[in-house]
Amino acid sequence: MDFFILMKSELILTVIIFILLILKIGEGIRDNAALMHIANGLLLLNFIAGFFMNREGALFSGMFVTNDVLSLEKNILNFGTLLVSLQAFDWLKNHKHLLEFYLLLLSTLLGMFFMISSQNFLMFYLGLELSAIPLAALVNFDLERPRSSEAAFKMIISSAFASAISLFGISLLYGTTGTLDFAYMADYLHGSELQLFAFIMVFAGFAFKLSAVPFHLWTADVYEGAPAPVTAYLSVISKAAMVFVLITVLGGLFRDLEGMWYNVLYLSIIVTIVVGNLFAIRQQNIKRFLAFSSITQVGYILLGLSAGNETGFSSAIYFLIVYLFSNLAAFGVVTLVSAATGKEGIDDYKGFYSTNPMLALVMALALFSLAGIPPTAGFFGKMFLVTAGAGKGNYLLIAIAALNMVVSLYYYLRVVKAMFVDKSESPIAKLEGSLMSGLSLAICMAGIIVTGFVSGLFEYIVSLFIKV
Amino acid sequence: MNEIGLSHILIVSTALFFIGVYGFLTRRNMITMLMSVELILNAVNINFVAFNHYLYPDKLEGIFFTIFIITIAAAEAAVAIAIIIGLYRNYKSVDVDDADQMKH
Amino acid sequence: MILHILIHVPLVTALVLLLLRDPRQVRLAALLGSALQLVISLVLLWGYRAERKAGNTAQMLFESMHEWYPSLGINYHVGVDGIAVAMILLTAIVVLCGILFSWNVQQQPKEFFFLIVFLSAGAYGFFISLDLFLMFFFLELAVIPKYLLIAIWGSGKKVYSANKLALMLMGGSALVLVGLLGMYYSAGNTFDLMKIAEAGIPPGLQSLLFPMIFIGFGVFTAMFPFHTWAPDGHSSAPTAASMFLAGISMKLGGYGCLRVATYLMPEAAQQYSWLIIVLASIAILYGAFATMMQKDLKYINAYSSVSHCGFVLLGIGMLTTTAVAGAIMQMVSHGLMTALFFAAIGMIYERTHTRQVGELGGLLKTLPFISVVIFIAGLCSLGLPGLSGFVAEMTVFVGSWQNPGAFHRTATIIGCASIVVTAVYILRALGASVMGPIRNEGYLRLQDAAWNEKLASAILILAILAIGFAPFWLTDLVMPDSQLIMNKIIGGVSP
Amino acid sequence: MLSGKYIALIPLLPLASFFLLGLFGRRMKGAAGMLGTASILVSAMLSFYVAYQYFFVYGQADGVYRQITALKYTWLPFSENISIDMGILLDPISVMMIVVVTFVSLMVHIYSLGYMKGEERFSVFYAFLSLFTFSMLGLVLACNLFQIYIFWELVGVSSFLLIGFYYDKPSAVAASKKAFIVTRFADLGFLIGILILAFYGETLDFPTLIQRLTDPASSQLIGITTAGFLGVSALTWGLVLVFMGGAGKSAMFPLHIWLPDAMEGPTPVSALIHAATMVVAGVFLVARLFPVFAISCPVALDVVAYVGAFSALLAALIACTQTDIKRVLAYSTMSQIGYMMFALGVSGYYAEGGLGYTASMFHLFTHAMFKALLFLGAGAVIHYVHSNDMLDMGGLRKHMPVTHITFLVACLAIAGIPPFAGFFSKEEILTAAFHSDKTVFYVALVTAGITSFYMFRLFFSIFWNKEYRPHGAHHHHGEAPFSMLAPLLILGLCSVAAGFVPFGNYVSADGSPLHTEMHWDFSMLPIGVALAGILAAMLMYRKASEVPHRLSNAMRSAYHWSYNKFYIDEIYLFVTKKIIFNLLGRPAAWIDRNVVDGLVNTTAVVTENFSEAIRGMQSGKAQGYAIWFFTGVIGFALLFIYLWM
Amino acid sequence: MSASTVIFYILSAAILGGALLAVTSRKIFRAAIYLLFSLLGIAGLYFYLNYEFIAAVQIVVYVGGIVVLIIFSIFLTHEAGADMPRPGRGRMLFSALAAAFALILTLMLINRQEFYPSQGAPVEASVKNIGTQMLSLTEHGYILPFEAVSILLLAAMIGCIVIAIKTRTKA
Repeated sequence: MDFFILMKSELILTVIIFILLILKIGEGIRDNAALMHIANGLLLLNFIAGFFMNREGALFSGMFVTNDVLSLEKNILNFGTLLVSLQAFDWLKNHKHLLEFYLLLLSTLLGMFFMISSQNFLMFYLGLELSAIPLAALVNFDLERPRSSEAAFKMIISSAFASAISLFGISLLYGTTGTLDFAYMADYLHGSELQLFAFIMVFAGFAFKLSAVPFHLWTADVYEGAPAPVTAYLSVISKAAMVFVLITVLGGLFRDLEGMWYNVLYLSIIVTIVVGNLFAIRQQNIKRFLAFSSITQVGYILLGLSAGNETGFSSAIYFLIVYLFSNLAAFGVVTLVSAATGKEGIDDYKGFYSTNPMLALVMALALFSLAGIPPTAGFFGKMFLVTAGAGKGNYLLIAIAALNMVVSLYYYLRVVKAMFVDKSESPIAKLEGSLMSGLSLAICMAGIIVTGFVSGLFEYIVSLFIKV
Repeated sequence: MNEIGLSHILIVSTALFFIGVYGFLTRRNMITMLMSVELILNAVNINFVAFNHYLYPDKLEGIFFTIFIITIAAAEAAVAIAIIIGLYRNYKSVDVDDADQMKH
Repeated sequence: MILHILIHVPLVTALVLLLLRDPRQVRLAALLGSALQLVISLVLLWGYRAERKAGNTAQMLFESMHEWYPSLGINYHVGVDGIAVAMILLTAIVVLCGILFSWNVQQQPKEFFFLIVFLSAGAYGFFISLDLFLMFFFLELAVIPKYLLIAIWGSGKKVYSANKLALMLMGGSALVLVGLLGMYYSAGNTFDLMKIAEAGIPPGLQSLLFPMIFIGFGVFTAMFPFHTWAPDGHSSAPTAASMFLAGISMKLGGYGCLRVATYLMPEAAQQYSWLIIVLASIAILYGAFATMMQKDLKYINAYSSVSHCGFVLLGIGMLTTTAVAGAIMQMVSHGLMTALFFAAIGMIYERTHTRQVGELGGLLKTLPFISVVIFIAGLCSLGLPGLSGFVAEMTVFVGSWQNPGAFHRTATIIGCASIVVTAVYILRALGASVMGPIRNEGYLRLQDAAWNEKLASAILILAILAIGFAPFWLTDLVMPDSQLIMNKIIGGVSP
Repeated sequence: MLSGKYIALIPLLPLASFFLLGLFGRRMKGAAGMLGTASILVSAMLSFYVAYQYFFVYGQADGVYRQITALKYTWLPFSENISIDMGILLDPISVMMIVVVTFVSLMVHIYSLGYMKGEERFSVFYAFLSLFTFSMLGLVLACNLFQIYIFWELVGVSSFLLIGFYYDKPSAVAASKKAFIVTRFADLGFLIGILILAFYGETLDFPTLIQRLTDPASSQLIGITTAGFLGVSALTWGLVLVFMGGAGKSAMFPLHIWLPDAMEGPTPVSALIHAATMVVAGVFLVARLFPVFAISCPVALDVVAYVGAFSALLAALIACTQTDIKRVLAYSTMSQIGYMMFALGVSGYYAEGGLGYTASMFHLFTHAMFKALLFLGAGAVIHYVHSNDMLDMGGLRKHMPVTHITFLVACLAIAGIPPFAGFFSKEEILTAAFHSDKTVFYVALVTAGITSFYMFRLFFSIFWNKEYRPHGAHHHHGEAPFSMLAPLLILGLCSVAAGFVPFGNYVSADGSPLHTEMHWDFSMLPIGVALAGILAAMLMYRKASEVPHRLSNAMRSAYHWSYNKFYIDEIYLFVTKKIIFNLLGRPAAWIDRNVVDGLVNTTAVVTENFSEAIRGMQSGKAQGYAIWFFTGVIGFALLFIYLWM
Repeated sequence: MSASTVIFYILSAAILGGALLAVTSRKIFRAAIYLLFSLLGIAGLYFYLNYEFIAAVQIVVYVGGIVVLIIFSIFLTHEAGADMPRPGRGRMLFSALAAAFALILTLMLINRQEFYPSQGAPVEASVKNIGTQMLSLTEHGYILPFEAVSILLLAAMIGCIVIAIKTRTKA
């Protein structure tokens, strides 16, 4: 019985996958919209179920662990996926491989669930690959577009390389500690040079998934080439999952190496924020632009993590929720525009406000939230991260991070300027989005506006951490 | 057979690992890059097996890890090759340097 | 309670604006909202004085506190002292007048008024916050509306100016942020201003954090050499935005310098006071000289604002009760005066479509009302007794002079000397644009101010006169609190 | 009764008039002038009443005129003991001044009813006049050093507004700016002086301040004399700087350059502000602090004396060659104020030693009458001729007999011919100088001669000399209307009568009556010098002749120096244009745009360039990415394993 | 030098030599064959270490699966015979140096590491043991990874099909 309760998210997800698989094989329903409603309904179900009967426990000798924080993390991912799925409505409603899309999407989600619940490098690795390999196929889902396959290739080859290198690190960790189980391994990690080297290799794998500089280079190309909803998924869900893992790993497995990993994070934060910003300021494609912006955001998330305490981890999770709303709102608009017109240049957004005021507002709010401008939730998120990060008393780091917010404001304002200030000969025509994407945007908006003012969410996360 | 120590095998695996890395970094054919990845993964496998064998024979964690790595390598290779072939249809090339429409 | 109303009225107004469609309704709603806000501010002033008269000696009145993010020590903690009341009153007046002056905005009026009202919410919030997080929240809240106001409704190289303004202000607030976090941890994980003040910050840390916070807020108040956003931003902004920017936004910085930097870090304030004085003196004189060479009326006022805000910093840097009170009075005075100045320039520009001093001339004949308004603003700027500028500047000077020693004396004399230079550039500008022969026959057909402009000008002029003629009520308001701040600074020094 | 409540009405009535006229004047049209005049009339009556009450009823205690603080409100508290108070301080000079101010102001108000008739901005003119009168009254009644400064600035701005009254004339605008800026510069000194005195005196209240700074035992006096800068005591600095403010307002060398230009204003204004009242504010200021000057700081008083004497001579020399009649009068004003200044400068404090003080105040009093008369007369002439230039005039005695006679009376008064008012006051001044400082005395004597020369040069050029030929076809009303003539007559009367007031009985340095007697033997010399001047002028200018021309050719360089006002304006122009603008303003503006702002922009450019520079990292080639990845791993490993642990 | 040592060196030579040639050969088909040798060598190494099952898996999956897949894809991309383009000289040099440096570094680190063998009784890696543990729910059971990997394989299959379908419709 424990088994069913503890693994309920994964089990429901698996069931969903199988329902969809049966639908696919049976070819019972041919209406894309109906299928999507079913999938969304099931995801919603899982999301709701995620709130009940959350218990702490371990299964399979620590290969699967769950507690309130992990349940929350899974719920966040599930919710994000639901939003992405809603946004994908317009893009997918005429797509031939709708169910395949969902199957792949949900398997990656399942992989992430396994990954964040794992207390064992084997399960972690499997979850990682389960979330990475189908994603590459998803990136290739705009089958007609060459860029989509180029992106998919870059993604799979880079991620294969990255995971191979971090596997080597894992093998060295195994060799030096004799176990794959985090709980035991932590006792044997004392920071011998080989262990540090192994840690760096493993960290590089994490950083690769997170798109931290200099392991980020695949990000922009893949984001640009992938279909917009997949990009959204990549930039939010898969990144969030990795952060969750990092929370577990840094706070648990590598706790004795904190002196080491703090320095690693320190350097990563600085180069990630700076390089992400420097690239973002000269992008012309909006997806690419959002890619670099999300790289910068990772820098800030790492800043929060670098605190290495409850505050840091809670603020990272909180920020991810905010980031999920903000980034998905931005990508929701991008998806709509690119599905309707195929336009993805920032300059194409000139005069957007005059034709699509609501969408422009959503986009602007989302960008402000990403930039950390009040009263959006992004402000709170970023403030908490920076506050947590300052706990180590490293003011240089905080100053660099804070000043880089200025640079990022510059490029967010570029887009805002294009939408609100610039005039265009041929602005994007009035868009008629579906109810589904409208719903997702509305949810995101509500999230952006409410999440900051209502302190309950953050306090809830903190309380969960304290409980765990 | 015990006169071959762990370190010998580690030397082999490490060398294999970096040969794979070298191949990955220099091979311009996508398929050969994939082959290099396989070499790297095999180096990891050797590591796991060797560590399991020499140091921690009381459990089979290394062995299992190896089995799973092999499985995943297969899946990964399959997807990668499918993508490469799709890419080839679009670009008429499997030279990795030709797939650079998106940059900067 | 009144503070809750104060902060919620603009927010509600902004929301209402979003719901309305007819531009007339929109502007009426904005006007009503801001007028209501002025009434509330006056009630606040009255209530504050009544409380003080009744013998309430608490540092902050109307305090109220709600937990917000307890785990991070962030609270919704508001309260006012006399300084804050003065600033709130200033804000209410300037915003109301700004809305009146923008009565005939043609382009996207709804958005325009929304942003103005939203901006004002930021300012009110900033002044009443007693929690540094809250304060920072409101500080940053105001940056983007400014950007949009300039970029959309501005003139000239508006995008460049808007960008520069937004980025420099953000840069300033970034520095502030670093400083705030340092204080947060030093005071034991609290952002509460009063608690931090109580806990005190170790002097070593202070000397690290103080420059950050002071420079950060200094950017807002256009402290040399971080002032260059001001000329471009002011001159590109639409009238109401210029008024707000120079009238209120720059005051956020001064207020922050005083309330956060100086008050919370007394030792560092003493340690760095020489630097503040040097920078302020440079700003005062250099801003004045730079103004002399400007040809555009808005640039003239913008640079003169740099010079005038130098007095604010000078007053703060001088660290005497009188000087600090003078700095606060200068904030209020400059806010009113510069708003009036920008309004007059805006009215002229609207009619003649030029702001170049050389192209104007003889406006007194064709636009007597507006000319008188700009004259009064100019005279206030050059510190004519009977208008607010004089009162404030003199308080700063007298306060500054209370410091013995050649260094402080020199700085004071530099400050005093600038009033001569001010007279030079103000009279040059007015002499060429308002007086003199008419240069353009077309100006003869111009329409003088409309009712809304007259009303708004009258309100501002009345406020200026109220301070100029009867400064004692303002002194009563701010002097005890500057005394309090100074007591902390002087008392905080270890012998 | 000397209740502050009604005394306060004296300044407040003009203020009310200013606001009324300023706000509603446009609609009142002609009634505006009547309103302004009425308010000042009431003020004047009150002043006379106050003067009566003070001098004859309440003012004296134990034979000494007291200082009475009739009213005092704290206006702007700075600190515990330093505050700006608004109040009324009555003492002989302030009472004397309110009489002078309201009286001359009343005359000018009446005069302007005719002179300014038909002006478009008639009501504005009266509003400004009222503002000025208010400010001037506030100044003389001030009970607080800072209060005086406040009204000091206000009279400055009224003067600015009135000089620039014809705002569409560029020369008027320039003159008004010049007047304001030059006096502002002087006020800078005043302000710093106030700061010094306030800091050491620990009060701004006049009676207290004077008491503290004259009592050798007071800690404040000890403090201010021991403190110093550049070897000069703080007291000297303070007083000299305060005097700098006075010198600016009173057009003393070298701050006099604004006064001649100020004649661009309407003539009644020149009469009121730039002859009778405002320009003597400097003298009044020194007189106000006279005890401190005289008792504690003779050095500063010497400065006053020499600056006054030099200005008197310089102005007289310049006046000889000017052709603009108002400018001649302006320089004469400067010269006469020089007299008042050095009279104060040579004076002592106690009893007989205080003759200079009394003389100075006396001269101030009489000068107000006859100089106002001169200006108003000149205004009548200008009104008639439509020109300021004496070359356009001549022979006007037939056209304007009343003006002619009153002008003559005024000229005799200023020349110091008995029994006209100027004789008595100048006589006292020369006596005081003679007993105190011979150099000053001789300078004053020479100046007296020159004075009578240029005044009669003026007189003859206007009313005698060649026959009047109106240029242009347009002609003309007869002599000025009654509203203009009446003030001329009244003032003419005063110019005769004022000299007979036993001034020393009422006004003296230490408050106790000072009995002055005429020393006819001594007076012979000045009278002779004055008569010589008149004679010279008569010879040269009574008839049109070649003499003046030949004389100016003969002394060409001296003539040029004088005609060009010793090139002081040019020096100022050089300083402002070349040094302030080109060496300070221009560089500041340039630095701001290019260096300070340049830094900001450079930050942006550098960021963008940097961004461009690292774009190669994102080559688009998967292998390149892998190389970065691998390098990153190795780099991190090296860094963190070996360098950073 | 015992036979076992000799065998080890032969195997090592096969592994490293095959790998080196596989990454340097300019003929892609030959490279695939060299890879095959290397992989076989590794299988041999597993045999050498008495892990017959792993060796079998290695041969079945790698040699029988992946290499065949690779060879197929080589044929599909029509480049079997042609010489592959040379990598850039700079890149080659840099990669070689970096790899060599990293190799030395790693070996040095491994050399300096002290390993602590566990003291527990060895478990035989027999097919039976592996099978039992693979499907066991209890301690040391690998049923969860097993299920996870099966979903992964399913997903990979679907992914391949989606991408492959496109090629079919195009062809």
